[in-house]
Amino acid sequence: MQQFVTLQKKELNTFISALAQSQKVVAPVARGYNNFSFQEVTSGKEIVLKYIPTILPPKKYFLPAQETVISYNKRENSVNAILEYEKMVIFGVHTCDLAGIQCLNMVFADKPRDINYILRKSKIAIIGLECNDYCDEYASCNVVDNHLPNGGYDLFFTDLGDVFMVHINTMLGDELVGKVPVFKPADEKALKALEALRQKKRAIFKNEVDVKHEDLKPLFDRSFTSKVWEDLDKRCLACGNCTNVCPTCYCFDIIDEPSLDLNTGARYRRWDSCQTEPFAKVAGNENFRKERSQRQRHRYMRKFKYPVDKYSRYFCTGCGRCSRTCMAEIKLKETINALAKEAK
Amino acid sequence: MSKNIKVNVEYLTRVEGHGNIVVNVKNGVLEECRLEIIEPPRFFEGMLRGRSIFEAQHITSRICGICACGHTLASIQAAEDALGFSPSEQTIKLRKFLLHMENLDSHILHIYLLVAPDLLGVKSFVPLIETHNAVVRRALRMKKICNDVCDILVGRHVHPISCIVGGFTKLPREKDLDRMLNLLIGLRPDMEATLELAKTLKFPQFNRETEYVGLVNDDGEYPMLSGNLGSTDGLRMDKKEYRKLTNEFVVSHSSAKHTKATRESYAVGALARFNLNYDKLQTKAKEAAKALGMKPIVTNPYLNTVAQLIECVHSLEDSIQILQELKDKGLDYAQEIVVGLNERGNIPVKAGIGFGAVEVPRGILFHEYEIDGKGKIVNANCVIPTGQNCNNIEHDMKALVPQILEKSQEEITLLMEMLVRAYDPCISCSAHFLNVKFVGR
Amino acid sequence: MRKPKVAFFDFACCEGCQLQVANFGEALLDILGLIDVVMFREAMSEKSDEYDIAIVEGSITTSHDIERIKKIRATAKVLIAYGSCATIGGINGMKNNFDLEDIRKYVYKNDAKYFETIPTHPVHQIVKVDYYVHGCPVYQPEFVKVLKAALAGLPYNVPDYSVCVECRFNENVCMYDKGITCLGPVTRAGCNSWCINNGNICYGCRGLLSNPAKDGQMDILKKHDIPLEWVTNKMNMYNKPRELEIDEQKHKG
Amino acid sequence: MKQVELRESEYITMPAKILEARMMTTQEKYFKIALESGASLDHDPGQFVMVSLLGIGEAPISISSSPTKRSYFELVVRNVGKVTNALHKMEAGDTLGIRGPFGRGFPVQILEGNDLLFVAGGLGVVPLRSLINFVIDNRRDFGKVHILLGCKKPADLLFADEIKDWEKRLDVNFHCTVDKADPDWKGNIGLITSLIPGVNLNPVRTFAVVVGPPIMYKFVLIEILKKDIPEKQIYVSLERHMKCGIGKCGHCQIAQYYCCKDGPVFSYDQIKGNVEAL
Ligand SMILES: Cc1cc2nc3c(=O)[nH]c(=O)nc-3n(C[C@H](O)[C@H](O)[C@H](O)COP(=O)(O)OP(=O)(O)OC[C@H]3O[C@@H](n4cnc5c(N)ncnc54)[C@H](O)[C@@H]3O)c2cc1C
Ligand code: SF4
Ligand code: SF4
Ligand code: SF4
Repeated sequence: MQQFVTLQKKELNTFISALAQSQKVVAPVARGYNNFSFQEVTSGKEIVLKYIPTILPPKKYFLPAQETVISYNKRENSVNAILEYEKMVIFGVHTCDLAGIQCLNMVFADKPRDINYILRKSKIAIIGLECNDYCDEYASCNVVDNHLPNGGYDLFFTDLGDVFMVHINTMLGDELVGKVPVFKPADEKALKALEALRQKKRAIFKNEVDVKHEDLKPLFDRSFTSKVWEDLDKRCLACGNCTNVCPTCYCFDIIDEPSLDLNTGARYRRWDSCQTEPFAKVAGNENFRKERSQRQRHRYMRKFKYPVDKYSRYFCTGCGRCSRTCMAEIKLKETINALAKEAK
Repeated sequence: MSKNIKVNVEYLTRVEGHGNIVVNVKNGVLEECRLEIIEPPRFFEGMLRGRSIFEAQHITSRICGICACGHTLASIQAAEDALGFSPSEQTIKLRKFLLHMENLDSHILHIYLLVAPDLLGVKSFVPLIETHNAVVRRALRMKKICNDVCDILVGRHVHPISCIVGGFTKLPREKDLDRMLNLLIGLRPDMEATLELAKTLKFPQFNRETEYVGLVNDDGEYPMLSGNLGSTDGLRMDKKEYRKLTNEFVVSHSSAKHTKATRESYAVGALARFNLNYDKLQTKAKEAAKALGMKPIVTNPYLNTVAQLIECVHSLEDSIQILQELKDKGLDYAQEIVVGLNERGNIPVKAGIGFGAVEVPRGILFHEYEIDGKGKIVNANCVIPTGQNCNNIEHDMKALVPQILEKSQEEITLLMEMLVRAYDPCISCSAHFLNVKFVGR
Repeated sequence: MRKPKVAFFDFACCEGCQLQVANFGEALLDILGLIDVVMFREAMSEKSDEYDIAIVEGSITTSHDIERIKKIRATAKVLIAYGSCATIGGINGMKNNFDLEDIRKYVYKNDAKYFETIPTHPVHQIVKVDYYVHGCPVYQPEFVKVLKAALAGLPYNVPDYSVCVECRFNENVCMYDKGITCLGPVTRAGCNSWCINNGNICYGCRGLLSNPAKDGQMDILKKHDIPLEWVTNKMNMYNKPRELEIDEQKHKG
Repeated sequence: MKQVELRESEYITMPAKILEARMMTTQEKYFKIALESGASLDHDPGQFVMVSLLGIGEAPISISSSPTKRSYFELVVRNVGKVTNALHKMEAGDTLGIRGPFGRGFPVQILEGNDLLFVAGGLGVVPLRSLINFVIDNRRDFGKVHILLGCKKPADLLFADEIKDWEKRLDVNFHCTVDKADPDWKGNIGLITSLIPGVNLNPVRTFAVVVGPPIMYKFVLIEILKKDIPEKQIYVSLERHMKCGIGKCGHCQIAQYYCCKDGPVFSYDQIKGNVEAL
C-alpha cells in the first residue's frame, strides 16, 4: 500500500463520477450566501472545494436527524430492532469535522455500545480535505489542535495547486484509489510541497483565544458561577441552532409513532437540543436547567469540561458553526475570552 | 294548480362557505326565491389598511383556501400594477402554470367530490367509496397530483409560499421540472377515464339566455392571467374599468354583494370562459368538448360542470406544454428573489392604484389596491366570482322554479341545490369583501 | 370496536385547512377507515348531531359563534382546534388591530349595523380545547399525528421549541444571513419550517413559544438594524388575539 | 436508505406480564410484573427499568422490590403524563415491554456490616424499599438500621401494610411523619427533617441513604451533615429526565455524569458542590 499518491486536479471529476457510478457520494455543495451543505453529487463539478464549514456537519450521515430504532406490531406483541443505513463515500471532510466524527465514535463506542451507530459508520468511507487557510473569523481550530489532520479518514486530500496530494490511511482508502486509474505515486516534489504547506500553515494558524490549549479545561472548571452566563441568558434565543449544527452534539429524544392502523408503528430517535426549555424538565414541573444561562453553560461545559473529565478530549472541534449560525451573535471565541478576562 | 312549496336549505353543503337557499311558493305563485349568504364577515378589506403592499398577497390568499393561488395571483397583479413593476417572461410563465394547476385542482374537486354525488344519487362521496371505489380513488389521486405539483412549484397549494410580488422566492430545479412533468403526464390516463365517465352522466335540462363575462384578448391564448374584460353581449373594456362592469350592490339577505353588467345579471366561470374563448382551447380540449356535445354558446348553467371538465383537459395540456418549454429553455435562477428585500427598496415604491383581473376556477376575480408613497395600503377592494354569480343564480332560480313546480318538494330542493352547486360557489370568498356601492334596502 | 364519529365545523376561516384533508390523496381512504365522518359540510350533505370528535376550524367572531361553539363543546367528547384561525385566532385576528366600530363602518358603510362582530377569539378562549393542530394551513403530517393521538386517547404535545430547529435540520440558509428578519426563533415548530424551505420567512402562523426570548429578539433587531415595528407588525398578523389572554390574566392577577 | 433487522440492540424490549395491579393511593398504582421468559430481572437495589408501551413511549421506573424476590419484580407508578397515564389503565394479565435493569444501584457491598440511616420522602420510598427489604431479608449482615419516612398526608403513605411490619420489628428503628395529619393519625407531624436530630447514631460507622423529591435533599442533607456522618457515607438517588437509559441521549446529564448510567445513586461526596446536582 502506497502512503501517498497524487491526483491531477482536473481528474477529480473523473474520480468522483466513477465513484458515483457504484455508490452514493456526498460532498460540499453551495447553498448561496456563503452557505454550504453536504449533498449527494454525481460529478466533481458540483463540488465546492473551497468551502467554509457546511450548515450541518457530516454527523447527519452518522447519526441521522431522525432514525428508526425499533418497529413493532402490537397485536402480535412483536418488537424488532431496526438499523437504517446507506453505503456511501463522504468527500471533502475538513479536519475539524474529522475530529467531530472521532468524538462521536468515542461516545457511541462507550459501553453499552450503540450498535446502530457502529454499523452505520462501518458503511461510510471518509475522504478528508485539508484547509490551507482559515475558513473565516469564526473558526478556532488551532486552540483545539484540529487545524492539521489527526487521522479519522480513509483518504485525505491536500490541494497543492495543480494536484491533490492524497494520503492513503486505510485499506478501504486504498481500494477507493484502486478503483479509478487516475492516481500516480507521489513524487519528491509533491511531498516537499506538502511539507511546505504544513510549515506555512503553522505560521497562519495561531491560537484564536486568550487561553492556551491546556488552560481551557481549568478555565471552565472555575467558571460555573461566572457572570458571563448571565449575559448569555439575556441574549440567547434558545432556538437550538447551535447544538443542531455542532459536530459533537449528539443528544436525542425517543419518540413512538404509530402507523395509521394504530397497530404497527415505529420508535425512532431524533436529535434533541439541550437549549430547549423542556429538555431537562421532569414531572412535578421541576426543571434542572430552566434558565437560558444554565443551558448555555451546559453547552459550553459539554465541549470544554465534561468530556475532558470523561474522555480526555475537548469536544469542540473549532469549526465555528455555533457562532456562525447564532442569530443573536453569541460567539464561542468571545465567550471564552470573556471567561478568561473575568478569571484574571 | 295550487301548490305551496317552502324550500329552506340551511347550511348548503358541498360548497365552500355557508349559504342558504330560500324558495317560497304560495298557491302556485313564486313569492320568494333567494340565495342567502351567511358567512360571518371577516373584514379583510378593512384589515389590509396600513399593511405593506408587499404583504397583500400573503393576507388575501387567506380569504379562501380553495382558490388561494387565484387570490395570490390577482393580488400580486394588482400590487405590481400599483408599483409599476413588470414581471419577467419567466415569472409570467410560471404564474400561468400555477393558475392552471389551481384550475385543475379546483375543478377536479368540484366535479368529483361535490357534483358527482348528486348525479349518482348519493349524499356525498363517502358512500361512493363502497359503490364506486375506483372512481373515488381516481378523484383523490388526481387531486393529489395537482397538490404535489403545487408543493414542488410553490411549497403548497393552500396558501402558496414562494409566489410573491416580484417573482418567486424559490425556482424549481431541473429535477423538479422533471418530477412535475412526470406527474402531469401520469395524470393523462385518469383524465381520459374522467372524460369517459362524464359521457355517461345526465345533467338536468334547463336553458336561460345569459350574458357571460370573462377575460378576452386578441392573441391566440386562452386568457386566464391577462386580457381585457369582455362579454358574450359584446362588452369590452380595460380591467381598470371593472367597476363599471360589476356594478356592485348590496342586498339585505346576503353578506355577499351582488353584481350586474348590461343585463339584470351576468355569469362568470368555466362556462363563461368556454363560451367566450372556445377557439383558443388546446386541441385536446376541443376534442373533449366535441365528444361531450358542447358547442358555444351553451346556456344551461348545469353544464358549467362539463365546461370545467373541458378546461381540465386544457389546463393539463397547456401545463405540460409550459413545462416542456421551461425545460428546453432552462430557468434563469438569477431571478430567484429574496423575500423582504423588495420591501427594503429593491422594488421602488410610489403612490398609486393597481388592478388585478385573473380568471380563477369560479370566474373572474378582481383585486384593487391604492397605496401611499410609503407602499402602505390605503384602500382595497376585491370582487369575487361567486359574488358576481349570486345575482345570476337567483335569476336562474326564478326561471327554473315555475318549470319544475310539478315535481315533489324533495326533487325541487335537490334541483335547486344542484343549480347552486353547478356554479361551484365559493361563499367563503364572496362574503369577505363588501365595499363599493350599497343600494339601500 | 366502533369507529369514532368525527364532525368538522367551520367558523370564520378560509376553509383551506379542511381542504388539506381532501389533499391527502388516496391516504384519505386509510384515514376514513379509522373514523366515521358524520359531518363535513364542505364535501358532504350528511348532517348529524351525534359525534365523538369535533374538529373545529375558524375563529370565533360573532356572539352567535360563541353559542354555537359552546353547543359543540357540550356534545363532543374530544374537541380539536384545527388551523391557526381556531388555535390562535390567526389572520382574522388582524381585525383586533383596529377599532371594531371603525372597521365595520369602513367595510360595510351604512349597512354596518347588519354585520355584528366581536373581537376575534381563538377557540380555547371560549371553550376547553383538547388538541391543537396549528398552522395556516395545517401541516398534514402533524394533523395525522394529532388524529392518531386523539383516537388512541393519548396527549399530543405541540413542540415547544422554535421553527429554527427544523429549519436547521433542513439546512436552509438562515434569513438573518440574508439580512432579513424571520419569526422562526419565537414560533413553535411542527411545520418542518415549511415557509423557509420555500424561500419565504416564517410569519409565526403556529403561534409563539411559551417562553420566547424577548430580550434576545430585541438584540437581534438592533444588530441587523431592523425596526421593532417591522416585527411587531408581522407578529400582529397571526398572533394578535394572544393579547386577549394576557389582558385576562392581568384582570385576574 | 436500507432498513435491516438487528439481532441485538439496546432498544429491544423484553416482554413482561403484569401479575397483579392495584391502586395504592389516588395517584400511585402498584404493579407486580414477571418477565415472560421466566428469567429473573437480577437487579441491584436502587436500579430502574425502562417500561415500554408500544405506540406510547417509555418511562424510567425504579424497581421497588428486593432482588431477593427472584420470580417477579414490583413497580409503583405515579400518574403524571403520557406513559404513566397509560400504565394506570393496565391491569393484571396485560403485557408490556421492559428494558434494563439500568444504572448503578446502592452499594450493597459497602453498606454491609455498617449501621444504616434510611431517609425517604414521598415517592422516594419506592426505590428505597428495594434496599430496605434487601437489608431486612439479610438482616444479620448489617448493623443498626434506622428508617425515617415522610410524606404529605397519611393518605399518601405507600406500602402501609409493609410499613406497619417495619414499625413492629425489633431490629429496626422506625419513624414516620406527615406534613399534615388527619384525625386518625397518631404519629409524628412535621417535615422529615424534624426526625433526624432525634436519631441516636454513631457517625463513624453509619451510612445514610436519602431518596426523595429534589427540594427535600437540601434540607435533609444539612441535618445529616450536622450528625457528622462523613460525606463519603451519604448516598442519594437522583431523578432526571431520561430517554435512552444507557448514557447516550443526554437528557439526564449532571456535569460529567449520566444519571442513568453513573447514577441514579451517587455518594454525596461525588456530587457535592455541583450546582446542577442538588
Ligand atoms: C431513575 C428514575 C426513576 C424513576 N422512578 C419512578 C417510579 O418509581 N415511579 C414513578 O411514578 N415515577 C418514577 N420516575 C419518574 C417517571 O419516569 C416520570 O414521571 C415519567 O417518565 C413521566 O413519563 P410520562 O410519559 O408519563 O410523562 P410525560 O407526559 O412525558 O411528561 C410529564 C412530565 O414528566 C416529565 N418527564 C417526561 N419524561 C420523563 C423522564 N423520562 N424522566 C423524568 N421525567 C420525565 C416531563 O418533562 C413532564 O414534566 C423515575 C424517574 C427516573 C429518572
Ligand atoms: S461548539 Fe461550536 S465551534 Fe465547537 S464544535 Fe460545536 S459548533 Fe463547532
Ligand atoms: S430562517 Fe428563520 S426559522 Fe430558519 S434558522 Fe433563520 S430565523 Fe430560524
Ligand atoms: S414556517 Fe412559520 S409561517 Fe410558515 S408554516 Fe411554519 S410556523 Fe407557519
